[in-house]
Order: sequence, then C-alpha cells, then structure tokens
Amino acid sequence: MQQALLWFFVLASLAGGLLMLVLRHPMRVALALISTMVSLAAIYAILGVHVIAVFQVLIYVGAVMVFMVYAIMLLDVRDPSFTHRYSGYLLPGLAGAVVLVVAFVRGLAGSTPAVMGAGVGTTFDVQPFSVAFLNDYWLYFELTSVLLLAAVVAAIAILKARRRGNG
Amino acid sequence: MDNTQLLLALSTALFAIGLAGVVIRRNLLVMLMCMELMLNGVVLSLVTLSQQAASTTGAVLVFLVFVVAAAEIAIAVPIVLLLARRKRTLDMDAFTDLKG
Amino acid sequence: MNASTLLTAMLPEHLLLLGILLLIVLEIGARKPREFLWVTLVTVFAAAFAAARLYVSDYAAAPFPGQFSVDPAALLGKATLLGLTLPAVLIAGGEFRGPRFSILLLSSVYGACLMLSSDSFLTLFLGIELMSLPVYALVLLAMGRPESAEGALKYLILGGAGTASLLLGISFTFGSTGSFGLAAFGAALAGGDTMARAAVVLVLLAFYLKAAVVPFHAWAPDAYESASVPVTAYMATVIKSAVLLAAVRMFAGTEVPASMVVLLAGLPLLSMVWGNLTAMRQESFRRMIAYSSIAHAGYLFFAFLGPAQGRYEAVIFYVIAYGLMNLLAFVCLPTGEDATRDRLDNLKGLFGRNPYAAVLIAAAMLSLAGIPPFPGFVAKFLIFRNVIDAGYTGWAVAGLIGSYLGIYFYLRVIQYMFMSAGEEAAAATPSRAWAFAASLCCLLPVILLTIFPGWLLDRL
Amino acid sequence: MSEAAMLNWVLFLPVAGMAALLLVPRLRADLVRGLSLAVMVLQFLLTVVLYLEFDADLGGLQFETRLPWIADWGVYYHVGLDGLNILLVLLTAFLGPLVVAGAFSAIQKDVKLFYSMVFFIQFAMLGTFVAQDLFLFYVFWETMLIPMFLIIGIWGGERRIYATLKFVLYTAFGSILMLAAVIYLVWSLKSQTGITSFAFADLYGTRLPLDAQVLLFGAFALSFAIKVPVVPLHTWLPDAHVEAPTAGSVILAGVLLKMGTYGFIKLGFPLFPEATAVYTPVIMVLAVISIIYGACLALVQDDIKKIIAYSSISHLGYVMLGLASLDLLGIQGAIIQMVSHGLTAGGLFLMVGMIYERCHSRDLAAYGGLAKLLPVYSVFFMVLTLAAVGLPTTSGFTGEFLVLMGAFNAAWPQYEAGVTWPLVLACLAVLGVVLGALYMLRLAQHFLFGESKAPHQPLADLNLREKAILALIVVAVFWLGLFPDSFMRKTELGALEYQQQVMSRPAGSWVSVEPAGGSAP
Repeated sequence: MQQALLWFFVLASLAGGLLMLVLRHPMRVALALISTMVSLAAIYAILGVHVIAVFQVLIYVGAVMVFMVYAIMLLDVRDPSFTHRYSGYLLPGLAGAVVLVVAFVRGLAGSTPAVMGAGVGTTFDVQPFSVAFLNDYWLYFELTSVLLLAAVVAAIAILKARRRGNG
Repeated sequence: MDNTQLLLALSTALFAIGLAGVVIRRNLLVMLMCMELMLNGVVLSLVTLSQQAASTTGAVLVFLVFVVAAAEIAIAVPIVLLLARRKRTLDMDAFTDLKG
Repeated sequence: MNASTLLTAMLPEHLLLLGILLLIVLEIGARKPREFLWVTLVTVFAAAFAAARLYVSDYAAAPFPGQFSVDPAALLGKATLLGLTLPAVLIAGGEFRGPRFSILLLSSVYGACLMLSSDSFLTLFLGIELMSLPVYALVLLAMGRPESAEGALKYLILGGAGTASLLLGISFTFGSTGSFGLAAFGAALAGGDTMARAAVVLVLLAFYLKAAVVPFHAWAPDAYESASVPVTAYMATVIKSAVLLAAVRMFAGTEVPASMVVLLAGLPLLSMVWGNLTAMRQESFRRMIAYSSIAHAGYLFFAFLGPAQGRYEAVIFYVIAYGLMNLLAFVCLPTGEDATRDRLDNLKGLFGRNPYAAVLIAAAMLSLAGIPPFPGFVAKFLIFRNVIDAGYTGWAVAGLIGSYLGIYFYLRVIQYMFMSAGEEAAAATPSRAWAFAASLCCLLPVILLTIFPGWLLDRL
Repeated sequence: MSEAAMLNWVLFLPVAGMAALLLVPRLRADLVRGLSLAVMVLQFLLTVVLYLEFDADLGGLQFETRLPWIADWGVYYHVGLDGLNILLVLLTAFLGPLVVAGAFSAIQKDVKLFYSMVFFIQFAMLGTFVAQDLFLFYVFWETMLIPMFLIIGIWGGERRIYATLKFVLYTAFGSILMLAAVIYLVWSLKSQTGITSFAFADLYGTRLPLDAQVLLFGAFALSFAIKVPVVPLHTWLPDAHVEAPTAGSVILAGVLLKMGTYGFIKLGFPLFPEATAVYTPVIMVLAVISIIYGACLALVQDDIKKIIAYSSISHLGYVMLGLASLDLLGIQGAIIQMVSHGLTAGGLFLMVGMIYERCHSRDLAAYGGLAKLLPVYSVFFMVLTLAAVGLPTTSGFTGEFLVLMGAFNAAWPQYEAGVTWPLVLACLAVLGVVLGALYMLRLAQHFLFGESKAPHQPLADLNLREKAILALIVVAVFWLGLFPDSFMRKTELGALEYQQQVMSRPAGSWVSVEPAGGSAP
C-alpha cells in the first residue's frame, strides 16, 4: 500500500514537472508546480521525515507559492511571453536536459551510494532536530539570521527603488 | 530498483526538467518557477540520502535550503512586481536588444 | 573552543556584522544620510586591516571545527577581498547616499569572507548565498536604467539555477563519500565512481556559473550592464575573486585527474575565446568589462590544471592584479549620467579632457590585456607557467592564443581615449574627490606590483 | 659612480626624463623640448663613456648588474654589455637626441605625452639590448609595443589607427608564442637541473631533444622574424612606416627592427644550436628572398617613405644572411650593417620628414629638381642615399661587404664539397646590391634632379637645427665607413663567443645536416 502510494506521488510530481514545460499561462504553471510540491511533501511524509514534509507545505506551498500566485495575478495578460512559450534555445535546452537525465539515471542506477543503509529509515523529529540545530549547528542559525536580515533589507531596497523609479 | 534509487532518479529528473525550463521558457516568472522546481528536486535528493545515512547535517542543510529559497523569492517577487508596474514585459527575448 | 578564539578568528566577520548593525541603528535613528558612507568605509577598512594583521601574524584557528576555520591563506584572501571592496565603496560615494546600499554591500562581503573560511559545504553554500542575494538587489539599485530590473531578475534566476546545481552536487558528494565536509570534494575528485564524478561535475558547473564561464555566462553581461558603476566594479572584482578563492579552498591539495582535464580546461578555453571575441563588438563599457571578465574567469580556471601547491599562489596573485586594475579602470571613468558614462564613445578624447584618468585607464587596459610591465602580465605568466609545469603544454599554448585575441579590444579603449577627438563633456561632478581617493587606493599597490612583483610573490 | 652603475644610469635616464616631464606644465612646450633634448644628450654622452671604457680584450659581460627581482622564480634584474649589444646600445643612444631634435617642429600636439613616449620607448629598447635575463628581456620586448602603439596612433598620418593596430597585433602574436616557448624552456631547465633560472648564461646550457628545439626555435624565430621583418611576415612594416610620424619612423627603422636580428643572435641561434642547423637553409633562403623582394618592391613604389621602408626589408635581409652564415666576418658584418642601416635609414626618414614639413607630400611624382631649390638638403640626401647603396668609404659598404664576404666564406668549402646552393644564394645576394643601387638612384634622380616641380615654392632650405642633425649622422656614416676597425674590435670577441656557442654543440656543423624536407634549393 505504502509502495503504491509512493509510486503514485512520484509519478504525480513528475507529471507536474513536465506540465510546467508545456503550459502556456504562468498561473497554470504555478498550479503544476504546487501539485509537484505537494506530491513531494507526501513523499517525505511516506518516508517518515515529517518535519521536512511540514516545512515543504508551510514554506514552499504556503509562503513561496502564494507570493508567486499573487505576483502572477498582477501581470499583464497581453505580454508576448504568455503566447510564445519558448525561447530560441528550445531544442538545445531539451536535448541537454534529456542527455542529463539519461546520463545521471543510467550512471546512478548502476552504483549504490556509499551512505546507503548506514542508518536506515531514521526519522527526524522536531525535537531532536531543534536540539541538534541549536547546539551543534548554532553557527548556521546565526548565519541564517544574517541572511534573512540581508534579504529583508534587499526587499525593502527594491520596494523603495520602485517608488523612486515611478517618481 | 529500490526506493532510494527511484527517488534519486526522480530528483535528477525534476532537476533536469527545471533546468530545461530555465533554458527554454521565455517568461521570466515561469523561469523563476522552474528554478524552484530544480531546488525541489535537490531537496528530494538531500532528504533521501541523509535519511539513508541518518545524518543530522543533511537535515540542517535541507532546512537552510528552505530558508534560502524563501529569501530568494522574497527578493524575486518584488522585482517581478516592479517590472509589471513599469509596464515592461516579462519576455526574456525582449531584453536581448542590448546584446552584441 | 573558547570565547577569545571565537572573537579573534572571526574578527573581520564580526567587524562587518557590527557595521551592519550600526547602520541599521543609524537608519532608524538618524535623519541625515551623509555619514553612512563613512561608517561603511571605516567598517570595511577595519575588517581589511584585521584580516591583514592576523595574516601577518600567521594566525590559524578553528572556532567551529569542521565548519569554519581560518588559516593564513584564508586571511590573505579576506584581506584582498575587503581591500578590493574599499575603492568600490569610495566611488559609490557620489551615487548612493542611503544606508541600504551599505548594508547590502557589507552583507555581501560578509558572505564572501565566509566562503573563504568554510570547511563544510553548508558554510560554503550559506556564504555563496549571502554573497549573491544582496547583489541581486544591488544590481537593481541603480534604477536610473529601466533594464536594471530585468538584469537583476535574470541574474537571480540563473544564480538560483547555479545554487541548485551546487546543492545537487553537494548531495551527490555526500552520497558517495558520506560527508558534508569540504574535503569530501577532493575525495570525490580523486574517486572514480559515477556518483562522485556527477557530484564533481555539478559542483564545478555551479562555480562556472557563479564565475561566468561560457556557456554559463549569459547573466553576466546583462547584470553588469544593468548595475551602476560601483556595483559592477564590485561584481567584476570581489565576487569573482571570492568564487575563485573558494574554489581553490575546495580543491585543496587534489590534483586534477586526467578525466576531468577536458572539463577544467575546455570550458575555460572556450570562455577566453568567446569572451574576448564578443568583447570586441561591445559599445558599452560595462558590457565590455563583462565579456572581459568572462575571459578572465577562463584564465583563472586554467590555474586549477597546475600542480596543487602552486594553485593558491597563482589565483591570489591573479585576483589581486586583476581586481586592482579592473577597479582602477572603473574609478577613473569620467563622471556623469550613468547611461552616458557607460558608453565607450564617451571615452573618446578623454586624454585631452583628463589626462590623469586616461593614462590610468590605459594602464588598466594594458594590464588586463596581459602586456608587461603591468602586474597582469606577471599574473598571466604565473598561471600559464603552472599549466606548463603540470605538463599541459598544448592547453597552455591554446590558452595563450586565446588571451592574444583579447588584446584588440583593450587597445580599442586606448585608441578611443588617445586617438579620437571627442566632444567636450560637461565639467566634473562633485564626486571627484571620492574618485580620486579611490584611484589612489588602487594606484599605489599597482605601482608597487609593477615595479616589484617579487615583493608579493615571495610572500605567497 | 662605480663602473657597473653607469649602465644603470644610462638605462634609467629616460625614466628620470619621463618623471621630470611629469612636473613640467603641459603648455610649456619649449621647456618640454629643451628638457627632453638635454636628457637625451646626457644619455648619449654617458653611453659614449661606456663605449670607450668597454674593454675589447675582455670576453663576456661588462658593466654587469645582477639584483634579485622576483627571487621566488629566479628572475633577476641582470644587465650588462657585451660585444653583441655594445654597438646597438651606442646606436640607440646616438639616435635618441636626433629623434628628439628632429621632432621639434613636426610635433605640435600633446608635446609632453610625445616626449614621454619617446623616453619610454628609449628605455624599453635599451633594456631589451642590455637584458641578460630572459624574463627581463621579454618584459622589455613587449613593453616596447606600448609607446610605439601610441606614437604611431596619435601622431601618425591618416590611416594611423589601422597601421598601428596592425603593427601591434602582428608583433604581439609572435610574442605570445614566444612566451609559451620561454615558459617551456625555463621549465625544461628546471626539470633537467633543478634550477629555476631565466639567466641567458644558464639557458644556453639547456639540452633539449631536437623536435622540442625545432618547435621552440620556431616560436622564438617567428617573433623575431616578424620584428625584423623577414619577407612573408613583413606586411605591417610599410603601413607602419608610412603612417608613423617622422620620429616614429626613425625609431622604427633605426632601432626597433634591430630587435629582431638581435633576438636571433642573442637568443634564437645560441639557445637552440641543433635547431639552428635545421633551420639555417630556410633562414638563408628567406634572407635572400627578403633582399631581392624588398629591393624589387622598393623599385616600383611612388611613396618616398615606402621606398625606404622596403629598402629596410632588403637591408635587414643582409643582416640575416650574415648571421646565418656563422662566419666570423659575416657576423661582424651583420652587426655593422645593423648600425649602418640604423644611421642611413634613420637619416633618410628624417630627411623625408623635413621635406614633408615643407611640402606636405610624400609622393615621388610631386617632386623634382630639388637640387636647385634646396642645395644643402640635396647634398645631405645624396650622401645618405649613397651610403644606403653601399658606396665605398660609407658605413653601408663596410656592412654589406663583410656580410657578403662571410656568405662566400661559408659557401665556398661547401661548394668544394659538392653543395652548390649556398653559393647560389650568395651570388643572388650580390644581385641585391645592384637592385639597391637602382632603386636608390631612381629615388635620387626623381627627387633631386630633373624638372623642378616641388609644390609650395619658394622653399626654405635647412635651418641650423636640421643641418646639425644631419651633419652628425653623416659624420657617423663616414666614420663607420672609413674606420670600421675600432668598432669591429669591440664586437670581435662577442661575435667569436656567439659563433662558438652555436657551432660547438651540434654533432657536425650545419653543413652536414640535410635541408629540412628538401625545401631549400
């Protein structure tokens, strides 16, 4: 049962990804992306890494994509990029992607990662994760806050720049 | 093909699809979403491998990726709005007029 | 790990953070926008001085073992980056009054410093992101130009794709070696299994993208042209240097295996040829510098072909020489409206208007072209010497011919300045003093390196 | 001052001159000119002292200075005089003041920059001649491009930008390959002996397999041959000469072209003796082609500067022939010929510049009967023309005669051994002398005699400054022609060392080596 669900979500996320390449309107592309993201969250849940599944839904679907959809709604529908989907790199781009997938899947299918089975099926619970994060990895906690600070200032700067650009 | 390999293959496929999207699509917003797809593929691979190895570091990295992705979007969306507000197109090919 | 190690080892970073916080406080508190630049200047200078001072005393410590450590090589790299940031801040004096520019710049430099000290891929990843994220906004800050937003967005999307590639590489490196340590990359490079090779390729591609190596260069000309002069100067020198120095740290002592030579030499060679050929056709100064920097990224990656112990010396000397000369050209650009300032035509007859600036730009161009006696020549010599030392004579000859292709467009700039008559431009604008200080900042080390390149080389 | 320091003084005086010019206000053109002339004269006087002090009976380097420059790489600031470069240094220092004085009236735009660039190129040229360290040599060699690029590009004629870019791109291409060869050579030395050194003396001792030598010599030779220029690579020269201002032409013809031949004699041949043996037939053939082809083209030109430019190609062909003959007389003759060509071609370019200032035309058809209009000018012109042709008692005769002697000396034993082509080449080179007489006399005849049709009459004859410049050159020309002994004494040991350097190491002499691929006649 679990295996069947896993396969279902794998195929669903793959289909969502492929749809993103062919859909015309950005809104539909966004919906395809959201379905992929939700499928991935489901996969994480099946794997038992609930923390990440929750993050995936909260941060990606909840924040990022909502923001994105909001942006799409403000756009001009007559934009030529809505009707012409592809740039001049269509064929080389697709060919490159196909080569990439074939090379990686063929290469990786043969080799077993060294880390396989080292600690099978460990789940990350919120509590041990938070403890580890704040004890052993607090450097990253600090750095993340600097990063977020920079991002906030950057966002403000862009918004202010818009005001100046309009005036 | 066991589950790990299946998921690694899926993550590579999502990464490649996203990359292809960044290269072939014309709309900058769609390109942005394709880039997000690449990141999602990467997260899948990270989660799969670090879960296999029971690595806390991997989980921390996944968390960092989420934060960074959110920060990137926090910068990208205002830029998109800025473009839309100024009635400039989101067409990639429209920006190539300065190419030389 | 005790508190004093924590304080000393990260002193440059702490100073930068302090500056950022101070600026935020000032922005909330103060009304007058003028003093921000001083704060930035003092911060960058203090951090640079701290890094240099620690380097001189051969300081090494690991406050976060396996995550963050400093050694003299990293400290010299940080001192270089911070020192190169100084002129960029100085020329921003006339253009950016607000604190946002300063905060973004400082956090970007913070990220660059972080990269040079990283011991694990997590730190490296955070460093790269912290360095790049503020720059996306900085590119846009010019906004005198409508293209800025497009340039910034394009940079962001491709930068994000690069990040994704780096992360997948990290993930595969972990898969094949079981470690997130930076040293795992060396192991993956030496190891032969498919996953390790895929990891190396992906990580390398990410670095190529960040350093703008053909065919991952598409963002560079647009972003460089969109940004205003100080930001372009910053991107072309500090960011490129940080990426390359981080790459040196990542490669550590690993020799390049024969199977990777084509990837490590082929794309950079293509980069030189394409960058140099395309630069010839540009009419915008910043776009020309963008293609020139694409070519220079090619030279720099050639350094990795050489024997491992010579790599750091070659890259850091090149980065210093290249950065100084590039900045010199930027700070000497005639002042004026950002868009007109950028046109190459604007340089016509510059010698008649401002001989000091014209001579310095000419020196910068000749150095970038690798013509002696300027330091650019010594830097190029060092890189190609290492490549020949490692036995790749054929690649070295191809690379030298690739570098020859670049001579023409650098000479064209000189031709515009000295041999064409230009219309009399408007008189100087108020930022003159800043620009002059910035030019002195670059000029003195350049003179030193021109006359005594050995002074620096003997110390590396 | 100590003896060794004096050479450094000579070398760095132009730098001091540049620094001094920096302090002079931009608009005080007279002060700039006077100061430049004073520095140049001082430099020449110091060089004369050096020349007199140079001991002809001592082999090896004199006035040597060796200081670490990039200690890490084994690069030294190493300069010195020997029999091969002493005359060229003297020539460079002699032409310096004449170039400066000759440009007094011709250069009115950006005077300060102009004289700075003249100083700059003087510095680079002297440095190239006296450098005894390959890295230093390369730095000076390449640096030379910068001032020349500006001199032609700023003060040149209408097509100056095309000409100057062509000049730089041509020469830079050769230099790039030479750079690869330099690195490879030093690396080979290091892998053989463990020493990292750029010193000529150390590099002469490198032993490389023949195929590596052939490639490296090819790279060095390409760079030098472009500079000389040897015939298929010469196309930049007429353009550069025609478009350059007078001073640029004088520097170019007087000194810069000798860089190429000096490179062969100092580096190309002695570094790769076995490869030299392989290449000698090719070089001799190209030299003779240069002699004949240059002369033929000079015969049909209408532009006076082009005639002299093509004659330079022809004359430098003799130098190459003399060097490749590896006969002692031939080598010394080549050195004398370099100096002589520097004097005559430099003088002729100066004279063309003087008439151009008066009539603004370089077209041969526009002139005629100048002998009546400008008697003093015509006398000087005739003397220099005859010297260029190689009339006995002038320097041109000494040089060409010695070179041809050398070529025959080298060819005769081979002829007796049954190899005829060297003798054929030597005979063809003699033909070049005849052609030379033809084009020079054609020039003199159209220019000085015949119907007088010079534009812009009446013309002022030479003023005192111009007379003094030309008189100095003419004195030098006759001195070198009448008393070549003293000059040849100074070069004798140097030439001998060079000859031994090249001849000692090959298994047999170059005679025994088959011409590569049978391409030689």
